Amino acid sequence: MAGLEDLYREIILDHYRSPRNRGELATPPAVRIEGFNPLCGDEIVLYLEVTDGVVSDVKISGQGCSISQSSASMMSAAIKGKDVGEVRALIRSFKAMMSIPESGHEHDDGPVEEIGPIDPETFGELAALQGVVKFPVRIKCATLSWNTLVQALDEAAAN
Amino acid sequence: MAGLEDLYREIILDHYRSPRNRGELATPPAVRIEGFNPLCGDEIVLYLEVTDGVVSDVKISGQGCSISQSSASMMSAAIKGKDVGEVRALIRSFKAMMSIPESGHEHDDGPVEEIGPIDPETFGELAALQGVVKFPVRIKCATLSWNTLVQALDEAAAN
Amino acid sequence: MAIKQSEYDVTKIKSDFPLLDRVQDGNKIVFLDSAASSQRPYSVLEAMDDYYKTTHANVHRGVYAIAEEATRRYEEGRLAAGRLINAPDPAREIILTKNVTEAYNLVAYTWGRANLHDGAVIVLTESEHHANIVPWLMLKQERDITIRYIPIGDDFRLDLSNLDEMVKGAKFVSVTGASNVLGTITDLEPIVKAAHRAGALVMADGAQLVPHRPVDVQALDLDLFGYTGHKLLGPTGIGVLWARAAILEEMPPFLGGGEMINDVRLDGFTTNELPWKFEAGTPPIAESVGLGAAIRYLEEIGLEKIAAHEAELTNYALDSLCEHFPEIEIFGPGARTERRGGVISFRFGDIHPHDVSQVLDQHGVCVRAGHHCAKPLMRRLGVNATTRVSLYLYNDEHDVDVLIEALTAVKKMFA
Amino acid sequence: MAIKQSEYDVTKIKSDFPLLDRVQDGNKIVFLDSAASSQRPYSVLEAMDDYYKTTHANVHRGVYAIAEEATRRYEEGRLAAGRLINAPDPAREIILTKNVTEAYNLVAYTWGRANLHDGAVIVLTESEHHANIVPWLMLKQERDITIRYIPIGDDFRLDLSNLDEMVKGAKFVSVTGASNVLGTITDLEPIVKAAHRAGALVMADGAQLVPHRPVDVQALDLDLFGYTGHKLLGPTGIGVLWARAAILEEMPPFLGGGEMINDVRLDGFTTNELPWKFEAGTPPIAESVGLGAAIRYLEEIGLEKIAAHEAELTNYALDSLCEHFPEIEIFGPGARTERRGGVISFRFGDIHPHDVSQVLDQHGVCVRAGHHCAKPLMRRLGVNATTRVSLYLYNDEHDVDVLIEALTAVKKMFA
Ligand SMILES: Cc1ncc(COP(=O)(O)O)c(C=O)c1O
Ligand SMILES: Cc1ncc(COP(=O)(O)O)c(C=O)c1O
Repeated sequence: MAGLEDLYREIILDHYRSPRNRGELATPPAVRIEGFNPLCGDEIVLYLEVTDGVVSDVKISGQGCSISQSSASMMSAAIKGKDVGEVRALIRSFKAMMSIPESGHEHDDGPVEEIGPIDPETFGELAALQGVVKFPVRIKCATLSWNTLVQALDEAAAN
Repeated sequence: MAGLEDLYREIILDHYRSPRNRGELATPPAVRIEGFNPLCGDEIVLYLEVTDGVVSDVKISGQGCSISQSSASMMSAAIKGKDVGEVRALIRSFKAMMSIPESGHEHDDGPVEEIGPIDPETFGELAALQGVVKFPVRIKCATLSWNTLVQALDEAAAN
Repeated sequence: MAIKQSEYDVTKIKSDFPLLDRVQDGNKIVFLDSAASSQRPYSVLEAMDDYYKTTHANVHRGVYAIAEEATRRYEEGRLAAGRLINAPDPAREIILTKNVTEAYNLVAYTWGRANLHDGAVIVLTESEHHANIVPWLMLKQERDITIRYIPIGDDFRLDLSNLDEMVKGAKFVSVTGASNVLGTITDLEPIVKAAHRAGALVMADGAQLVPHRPVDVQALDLDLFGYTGHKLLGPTGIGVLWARAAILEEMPPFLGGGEMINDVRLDGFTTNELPWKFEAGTPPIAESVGLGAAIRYLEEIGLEKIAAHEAELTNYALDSLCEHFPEIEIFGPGARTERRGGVISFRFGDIHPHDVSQVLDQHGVCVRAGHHCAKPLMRRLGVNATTRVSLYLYNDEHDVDVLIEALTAVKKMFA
Repeated sequence: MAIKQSEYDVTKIKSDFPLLDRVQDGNKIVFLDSAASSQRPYSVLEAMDDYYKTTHANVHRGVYAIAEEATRRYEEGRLAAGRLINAPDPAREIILTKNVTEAYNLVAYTWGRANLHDGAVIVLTESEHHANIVPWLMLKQERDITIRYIPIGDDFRLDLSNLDEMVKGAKFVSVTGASNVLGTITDLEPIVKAAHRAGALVMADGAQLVPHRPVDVQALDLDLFGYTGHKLLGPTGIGVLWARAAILEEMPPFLGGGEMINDVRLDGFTTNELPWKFEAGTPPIAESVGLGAAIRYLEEIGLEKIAAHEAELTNYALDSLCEHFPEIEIFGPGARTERRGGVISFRFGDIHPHDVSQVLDQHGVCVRAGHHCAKPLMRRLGVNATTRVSLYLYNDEHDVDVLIEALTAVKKMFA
């Protein structure tokens, strides 16, 4: 069995205790998307502002467990100021780290694209979430904010 | 496990090989009732003529296994010439012998009225069917003609 | 604060359950999630094994000894399922389903579609499990029926003050016998009386009731009732529906196929007698054997004694939790109250139930975190999820003590 | 006439099945009723036992190790069930039901009620099991639909000469993959082609096919498919429905309750993702574990080899029966014909099948006597019942020899 220290890295607890980019943004210019984890009832509200192809601001509210909260917090820190292409690449890498194939079906046991060792350059603190993979029920917690981000990017692009 | 000799007494095989009262009767005066065992598809057609409260004639056609055929054959021999009251009493005794409580639900495992030792006076050859009880699936075979007889008596009474 | 109960030997009982012997990362398992699914004693596993090893054949039609014996064992499970709730005519009135969820769907699909037409009213409660809500919501998608929900009060109990008004004009009332979230046990008597006065049938959901105390459907004057095997030491794959024979006779069949028919022609069919009319296809044979063994195990210990043991242990747990953790908020009645079972749901400060449960697991303590298939109730309580501890016949004070220790660790971790 | 097949060790296989070791009245059991339900190898019983003893908890929501492990084992059974028939996306497309009868009812209740309106045409065959007739007859009671039946010819095979006419205008075609009475194996290819040309979906009933030979739903180009656990060395209480994801996505849900929902409010609900959308309530967890073990057992021996063994043994049995009993009338294709499985139904002079089966039992020989849940087919054959011998991977020539001896005794008894 995987140990708890794989899941609750210190940095995760830090983001949980002091979440970054907490709050709301005016809509418009921001888009507002709600994400929902039906298993545990966790909710996230993501405010995303894209200006000239760059994530100019992001805020998060809602409630959830330490994993979903810290994942959202780290995500917000990681994407702020990045251009949309980079953000989409990051989403792909993050999902690959969570062993979720591109099709998005999280319970597929089919072959997963080999991903190389996590690159701290790109991933930074997010690499700390790697341990979640050993706790399959929690993967949905970790990916909630990222799935919400995909929707927010799509909506921002559509506007 | 119960032995086959309990089931296939010589007298049963005799009735099976040479069934008594095989045939049809004109309706009216006789009533004609079909009986059906959904489990094995056995069919019996019973012709019953009641005159002045007495079973004046009975004939049986249809097809089935040795148990249903011989039970029908013995039944026909046992009831012919008897008055309806005696026949109804015989039906009750026969069903009791088959461990079927009066309510008629054959799968009830509830307490069954204690019946005394089978009386060869009343039962005659029918006592040979006692062994069927040890083969629960076959009880429906043995009782098919008797259930049909109940219907025939009711119909004859209604006419 | 020792629990003393003559003749109730919890150590012996515990040793009957192989899973409770499991050691995980150096910790013995402390299983406090029996409300989701209980564990099984050796005798249940052995009964099923013995069945498969000596007697398996398809039931009801075989003219050979093994098949007759298999039929007998299958039907014995049915009789035990009826005996446990004092059903008047178990051989005809007990329908074996795959779980109790199927049982309620059976009722909604057959009795419901035959009797609930546009304008009909049914009554449920705010504390129902999804199994007793969604089948009715599905019917509501097809027809213009009204569903009224008996609310829960601030004491977490059904608010029965307005009962006659609630059931007025209703054709069907279905209420949980015991909540799988709150630990409350429903006072069925006034509900049944009011419903019958209003001319409605009454069904009770016994999933959380039957495993824990004696139930008598005749004394309760119920019309329909369900419970599920895996929560009462039985196997997965089996549930129980009881209804009065007169109701079952009137109901159209549910699933079509082998066994439930009397005759089939290319253009129509006729149905079999009760109970087989509602059992299409090969039934859960080994599961019925296992269920029968589980019921025998419970009967041997005695459900009165189990209820008494659980009541004492629940008081101990409630006291311990409140004593050690002032921040705990329990969603349910307190210690030493009437009609209170061993299900304890709570909020642990602002630590999320997922995190609570995950850390408890590290100590070998198994509890449930989530909405417990009762989302409407969660909304009523104003939470997304709770942590739920549930106690059963094999739990003891030591289990509670380990829980308290482990919760202390949770608190430290997320402080 | 020895059966030689390299690497197929039937003695070893037989010894894997505890029930086949049973001695009854001095006779070793000769089990020739696997078409009704097969026996289970030790490995299946051990897998279920191990599950219950070490890992049982309710699945899908628990945030603790045992519950996660239980979920993993449950889902592994699903993946095995898909792998066995080469389903393209087992994790989403395999629905676990209680038996295959439930699977066909699921299709009739959901796809059927959503797509078959007054005037719709569906096509079945004269040789269907009740499980694939009654659900459609139930729909026909509600709606004005037409059911056409592909007839069987004098060779006991489906008469496909008029296929395009038969399927013209049909929306749904459902045919058995292998008859449980005749031993015929359906030539699915022309049926699927004709049905697809006509714009109909095609379902095949794999209950008697999957246990006996390799099946590939993609190669067969099927749309929906079902099979049942207990006929393939698995436990009772589990069946399998496969359908293309696109079809399942469109289908409304069937049973309502926990697990199949995404959200529930007092006035409505939304459904979960595939496959759980169709799995309400606590699923057959241990049964899925057992099914997975059964499939692994079959895969290890190899279904090609099992099919070859059964073909040789079927020829041996057909030859022996005809040689010893000139009065026998076999309802099905003869020896050494293509597309013929190990199910042998017959009339034994004018001795009633009940009597045949009862006397065989005295010799330890288990066969089935009756209508085999195929009453329309019985009418077509002009009989009320047949005696049915069915062969499986653990049967051998000696079993057939004992059968012949026992049939000789039957003849003597009723001469
Ligand atoms: C061809 C066929 N289809 C369907 C079934 C139904 O299987 P089950 O009773 O497991 O639902 C059977 C078995 O009885 C069968 O032989
Ligand atoms: C109160 C209540 N009703 C119904 C159910 C449904 O039981 P099952 O999942 O066995 O159908 C449960 C268990 O989850 C329950 O707690």
